[in-house]
Amino acid sequence: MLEIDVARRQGDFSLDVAFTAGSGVTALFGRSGSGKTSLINMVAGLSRPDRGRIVVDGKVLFDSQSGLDLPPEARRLGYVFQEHRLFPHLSVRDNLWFGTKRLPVAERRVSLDHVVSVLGIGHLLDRRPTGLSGGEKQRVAIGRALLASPRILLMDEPLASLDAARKSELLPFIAGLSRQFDIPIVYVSHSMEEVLRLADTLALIDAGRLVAIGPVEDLLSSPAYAPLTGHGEAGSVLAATLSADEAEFSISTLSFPGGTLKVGRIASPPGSPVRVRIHAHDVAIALFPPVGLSVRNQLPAIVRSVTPIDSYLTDVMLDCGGCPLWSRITTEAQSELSLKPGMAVTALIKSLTIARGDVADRSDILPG
Amino acid sequence: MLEIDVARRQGDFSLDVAFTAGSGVTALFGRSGSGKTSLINMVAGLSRPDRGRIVVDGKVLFDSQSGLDLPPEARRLGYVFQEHRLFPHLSVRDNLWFGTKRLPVAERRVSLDHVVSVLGIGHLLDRRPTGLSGGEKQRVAIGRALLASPRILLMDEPLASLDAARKSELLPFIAGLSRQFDIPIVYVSHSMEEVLRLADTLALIDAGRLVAIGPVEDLLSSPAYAPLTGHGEAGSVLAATLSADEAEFSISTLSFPGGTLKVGRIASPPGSPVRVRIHAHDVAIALFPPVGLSVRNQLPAIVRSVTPIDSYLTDVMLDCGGCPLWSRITTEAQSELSLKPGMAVTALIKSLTIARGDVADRSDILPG
Amino acid sequence: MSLWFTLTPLEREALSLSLLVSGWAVVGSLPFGILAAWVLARRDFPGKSLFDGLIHLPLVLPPVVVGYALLVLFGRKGIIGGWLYDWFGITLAFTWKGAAIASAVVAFPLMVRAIRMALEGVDRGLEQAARTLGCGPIRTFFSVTMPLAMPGVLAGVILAFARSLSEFGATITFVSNIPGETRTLPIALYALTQVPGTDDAALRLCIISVVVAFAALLASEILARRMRARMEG
Amino acid sequence: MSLWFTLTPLEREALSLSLLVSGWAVVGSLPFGILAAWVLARRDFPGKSLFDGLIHLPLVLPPVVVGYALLVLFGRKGIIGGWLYDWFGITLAFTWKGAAIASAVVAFPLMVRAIRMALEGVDRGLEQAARTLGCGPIRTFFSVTMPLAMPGVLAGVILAFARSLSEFGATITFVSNIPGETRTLPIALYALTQVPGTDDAALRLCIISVVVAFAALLASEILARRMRARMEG
Amino acid sequence: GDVRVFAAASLTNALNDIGALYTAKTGDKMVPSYAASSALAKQIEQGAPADVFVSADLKWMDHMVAQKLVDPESRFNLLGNQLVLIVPANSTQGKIDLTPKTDIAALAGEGRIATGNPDSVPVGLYFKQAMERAGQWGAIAPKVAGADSVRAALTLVERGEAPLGVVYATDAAVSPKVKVIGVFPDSMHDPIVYPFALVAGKDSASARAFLDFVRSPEAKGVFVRYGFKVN
Ligand SMILES: Nc1ncnc2c1ncn2[C@@H]1O[C@H](COP(=O)(O)OP(=O)(O)OP(=O)(O)O)[C@@H](O)[C@H]1O
Ligand SMILES: Nc1ncnc2c1ncn2[C@@H]1O[C@H](COP(=O)(O)OP(=O)(O)OP(=O)(O)O)[C@@H](O)[C@H]1O
Ligand SMILES: [Mg+2]
Ligand SMILES: [Mg+2]
Repeated sequence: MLEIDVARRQGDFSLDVAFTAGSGVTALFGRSGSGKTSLINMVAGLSRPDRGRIVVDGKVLFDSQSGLDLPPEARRLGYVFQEHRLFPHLSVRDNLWFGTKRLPVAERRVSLDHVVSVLGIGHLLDRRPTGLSGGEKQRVAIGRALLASPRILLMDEPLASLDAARKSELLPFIAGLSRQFDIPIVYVSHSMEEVLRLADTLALIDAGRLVAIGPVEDLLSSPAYAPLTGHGEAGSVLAATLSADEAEFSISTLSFPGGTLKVGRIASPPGSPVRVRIHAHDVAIALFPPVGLSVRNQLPAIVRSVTPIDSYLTDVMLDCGGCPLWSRITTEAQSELSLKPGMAVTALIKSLTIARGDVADRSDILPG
Repeated sequence: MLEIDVARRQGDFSLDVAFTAGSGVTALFGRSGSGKTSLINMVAGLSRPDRGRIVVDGKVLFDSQSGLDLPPEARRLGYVFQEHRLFPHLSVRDNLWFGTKRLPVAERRVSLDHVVSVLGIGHLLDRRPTGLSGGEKQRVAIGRALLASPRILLMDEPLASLDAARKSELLPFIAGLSRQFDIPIVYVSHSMEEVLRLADTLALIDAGRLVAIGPVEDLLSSPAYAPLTGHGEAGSVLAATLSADEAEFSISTLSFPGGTLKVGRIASPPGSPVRVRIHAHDVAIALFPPVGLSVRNQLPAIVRSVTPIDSYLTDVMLDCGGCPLWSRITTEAQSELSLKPGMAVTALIKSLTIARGDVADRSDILPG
Repeated sequence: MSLWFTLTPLEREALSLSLLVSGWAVVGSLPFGILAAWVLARRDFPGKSLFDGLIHLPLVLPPVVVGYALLVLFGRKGIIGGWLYDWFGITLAFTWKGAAIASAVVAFPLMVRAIRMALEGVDRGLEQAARTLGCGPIRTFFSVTMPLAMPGVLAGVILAFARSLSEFGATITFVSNIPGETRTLPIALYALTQVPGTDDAALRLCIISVVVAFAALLASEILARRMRARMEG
Repeated sequence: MSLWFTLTPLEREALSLSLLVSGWAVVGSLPFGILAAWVLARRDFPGKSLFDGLIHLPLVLPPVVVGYALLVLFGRKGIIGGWLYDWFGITLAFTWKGAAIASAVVAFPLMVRAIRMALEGVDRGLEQAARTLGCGPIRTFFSVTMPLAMPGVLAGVILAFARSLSEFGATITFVSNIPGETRTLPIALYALTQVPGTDDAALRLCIISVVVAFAALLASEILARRMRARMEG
Repeated sequence: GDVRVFAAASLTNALNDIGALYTAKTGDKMVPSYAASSALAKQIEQGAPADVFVSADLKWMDHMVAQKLVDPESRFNLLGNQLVLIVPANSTQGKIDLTPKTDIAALAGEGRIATGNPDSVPVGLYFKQAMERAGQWGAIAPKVAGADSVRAALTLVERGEAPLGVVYATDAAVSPKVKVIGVFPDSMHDPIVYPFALVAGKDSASARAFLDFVRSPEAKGVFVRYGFKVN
């Protein structure tokens, strides 16, 4: 649980944001200069709100009314800074150890070896930060924050300078961390893929104000926020259950009220809850169920609404057994198909367009 | 023209790379710590190769044999550093002006106003860099390098900390710059989207060695480099020509030897050369031409090869009028369709899966 | 070592006394120097300029005046000196301890300024990082700020040591010129210059001072270089 | 101003002479100080330690010795002084110019050390950035390195000025005590301390020195603060 | 017991020799402290552990007597010195007969007259007194370079910075680089004396014994050897 209600002026810029986020990962998403870093600096105790209140898991960190302002070190947080801030006088190993060594052994919840191997920084341990590459520094900074076994983790674009391969290794690790130890994470990112993969709650910030906050599913399914979340990113997020596992083809079948979806194999027991993001532009619509098609997911659906966006794009909202499923087609296709609310159609979704990053195994947090 | 042939040891890391790249944008792509920054530092003259030769547009910048080593200021280059390096004692305006003001007016090819408006930093001009947000700093750094009207531009992950919206504004600007003024750009990036959008030549670097270099089309179309370019990124890149423009639906039709492709409207005259990247996972295969489908692009094709990757994925190489078109389907779909080389099929590509970023208008560089 | 034995007993006495006095002057004032530098670099309070001025006082006033001031304060009849004597039986005036205090006071502004500059150069972002990692302000100071400011602290120490080695005016005024107790190198040198025909002996003392200072300087440079190299390794 | 008129003529003379001498000492030695600091901070060459040692010499040796050395070098019969006199008709001995040189020499190590520390603190990455933007090394120095090192240069200047204000030993040895020419505040002060029963007059001179130094210090603090604020704006 | 002697710095060599003789004779040690008379006086005022005070001029001793810091009964003037006019050894200036009429300002020409600071250093004070009595001070004063000790003044002449200097005979005698061109008649100034006295409250047998020893022929011999006049 994270309760934030803060206001602060800095120069011409004023920030005034209030929200409550559940445990798990809260993503802060917003344009450059919208105030994301300023906000988490206040949570960390590095800058002082002009007024407000910050509560993490019932513990009040800051309250301008009672005058309470815990210093950063009493907040037990891990902060991965936008500019890494490694200690130049310490080796990589000592940087990593910095937060751990002061902790009683009983409170150390993350092991050095594990972090080092996930981050792939074993060969750097005896180096000093100065000679490291940009991405190497960033990885060490992530490790340092994790190893402090924090009660809340603040991450400011931690993966921005990492390559795709490293990113896809780190994302599940960070997600797992939050779940395993029940650490709330506030995660600043520009990448929808990361947000989808990690976040439970999405907070959209613009020009120092909170535009919307809510479950990732809701916000990303709503075209209203598309200008903020990124135009090409409109889509639906479905909550599904892992129903079967076709080992032969490494395919997992997910069931949701609208039918079943086949996606790349998820190594979780059947019955696990799963979140699937389906990009609207990946959903094709067929008037008749097609045959002889490589497309695995063919879902019967009813057209609920047809919204032309412009001369090029048209958004179609389908109803798959009660779940909204957005499809984005060209206006030209719509002129040919003449879709109307109430029509029965088939939604086509290639299994492979549901990238691994779009399927989040959430069995650790949601009760099975 | 950029000729690089350099070797250098730093600590345990040794770099030895030689390649020649045409004018236009050369992307350096490689994992964190593979030596990308080290390489462009040598081009910039900030670190000295142990041996080698660097030539830009016929001008020798460094040659260990003749002992030539031009100092950075004589190389006339623009460098956007990975860590921005703005001058803290100067206002944003003076930072931007820093490289320009020493140039004779005749050599100033980029105007301050233009750069400022594209980068959206007009409201920051009188600020000092210290208070800027991460993305704001990065934008100023880009502007500063551009305004020096360099003969070669080195960019080290310049867009890493920018949001998607800003990125899609900047990419065409940078691409245009290179074309308009014929400035070679060496562009370090982790993002395939950026590489595709910008790069003519792609250089893949791994552990200090050049793995491959070639036109972006070739390297990205080859699954051999998929482990380096990113697994989810396999696909084809087609060279096409803009043939018609359906203004009513804001759709452009591209023709290539395999047929026509409909994509979002490109504002270029008919006949312009265009590059289209088609992700393998966005290509579905139908045994019979389907009807009543929203999918716009239905291309007749011949199966050339079927390569099972693992129990989940199978890559199918299609031949569309002589152009290779990769399709990635699930192994399960393959077991149902039983595709074999020589079979005639229909390739289905949703117009909208060809994102704007995947279509690069290249009319400025390639002769129409 | 062989050098040592070519020295006259007077030279040996003055040299070891100088090392003792300068060493203690530096070591003893270092904690206060660090504290004062930290206060000046990081705190803002009314009267800060006054405090800064007070610290610079020994630099601004001729050493003889500083010596008189010390005599008045720390002499056996002085405000502090009398109290020290009555309660602890400590006598500073006319002992090497007093010479160390005189040196320390005169060198203090130099030490503080160097350390202060070093502290001001330490990236606050790194201190913030340490705070978020669970270090309180004091721990942060010792585990991040100080190590990063170390080259500057070293510079302060070496400046103070060099200044101590040459300290004469305040010392002779405060603790006089007492062989074996307060006759350090510069005081012995002064004594020599006050009587005719001692140019050679004076020159020897000069050379001894210079050699000691060079050695200290060299050691500090090597240390500083090693520290810098470690940060770049 | 009203303060000025409450001063005795002797005090006024000593004060304006001190300001003249210290001002010139600082201004004249600043370019050399910056140069020496830059060489020490950025160059590596054989004999660097020796060079560093030479610069520290005036700090290590008692001022009287420094004064004597100046006499030998810059006196009318001295190596440099003789040459200056023969070629330019410049006499340093017994003039305020000589006093300025004595002050400059004695304050030089302090100035160099402060500037050197400031230069060492300047981020090389920023210099590299300036180079890629077309600035040669010298331009880079003046447009990036120096502005960033400015607070440290200011510290060096103020240290040197304060030290000059108190300079006595080298000055009196080199240029003697000549009313209206070389009788600066510390020299006037010293003369007073040598005569019984002049404590009040001596105290007045002390206070004048302190006030001047405080004013300079305050001005430098305000300037430094403004510089820092500008970088954070 | 040991005797702590606070003495003017110009007596360093002579008193050291005498101290050695004293120790040889009595087994007691003489612990000296040589500094400017002014510094020593202030130190004694602040409780310095001195048994004997030897000043280079009368003023500081008078001051001490007035402050009741020395035992006036024990005070005596032992040593004397002479004021001499010196020039660099290579100077062409020949010996002159110094009288109050001698035009010293003219002798200096464009140059300066190096001596102790006429307001504070004894040698300068004596010189000033002599010139005042001769009515010449007005012409001389602008030419005086006031050093902070006799030795410093001597150096200025040795190095040829000043063409003329006024120092004590004892100092001039030791330097080969200067020559004495004239001796100021004693009548032109107060007698140059070095007063000795017991520090008040430090009246010990050994201190008195030392003061007696200083006046012994043995000690006087040492002083003479260093060029002092002994009363
Ligand atoms: N001074 C040095 N001593 C030892 N190793 C060094 C030094 N400088 C760089 N390296 C190593 O060289 C390798 C290449 O570094 P470089 O900065 O070029 O990587 P990069 O490809 O830019 O990575 P990134 O994408 O993370 O920025 C890294 O492994 C780095 O640790
Ligand atoms: N000291 C300051 N004075 C004036 N404005 C400031 C100051 N500090 C920050 N700002 C402004 O506050 C705004 C928010 O900054 P912040 O660093 O929180 O942005 P951000 O959302 O983290 O952006 P980015 O994604 O680029 O890192 C920016 O416009 C920045 O310029
Ligand atoms: Mg930020
Ligand atoms: Mg890099």
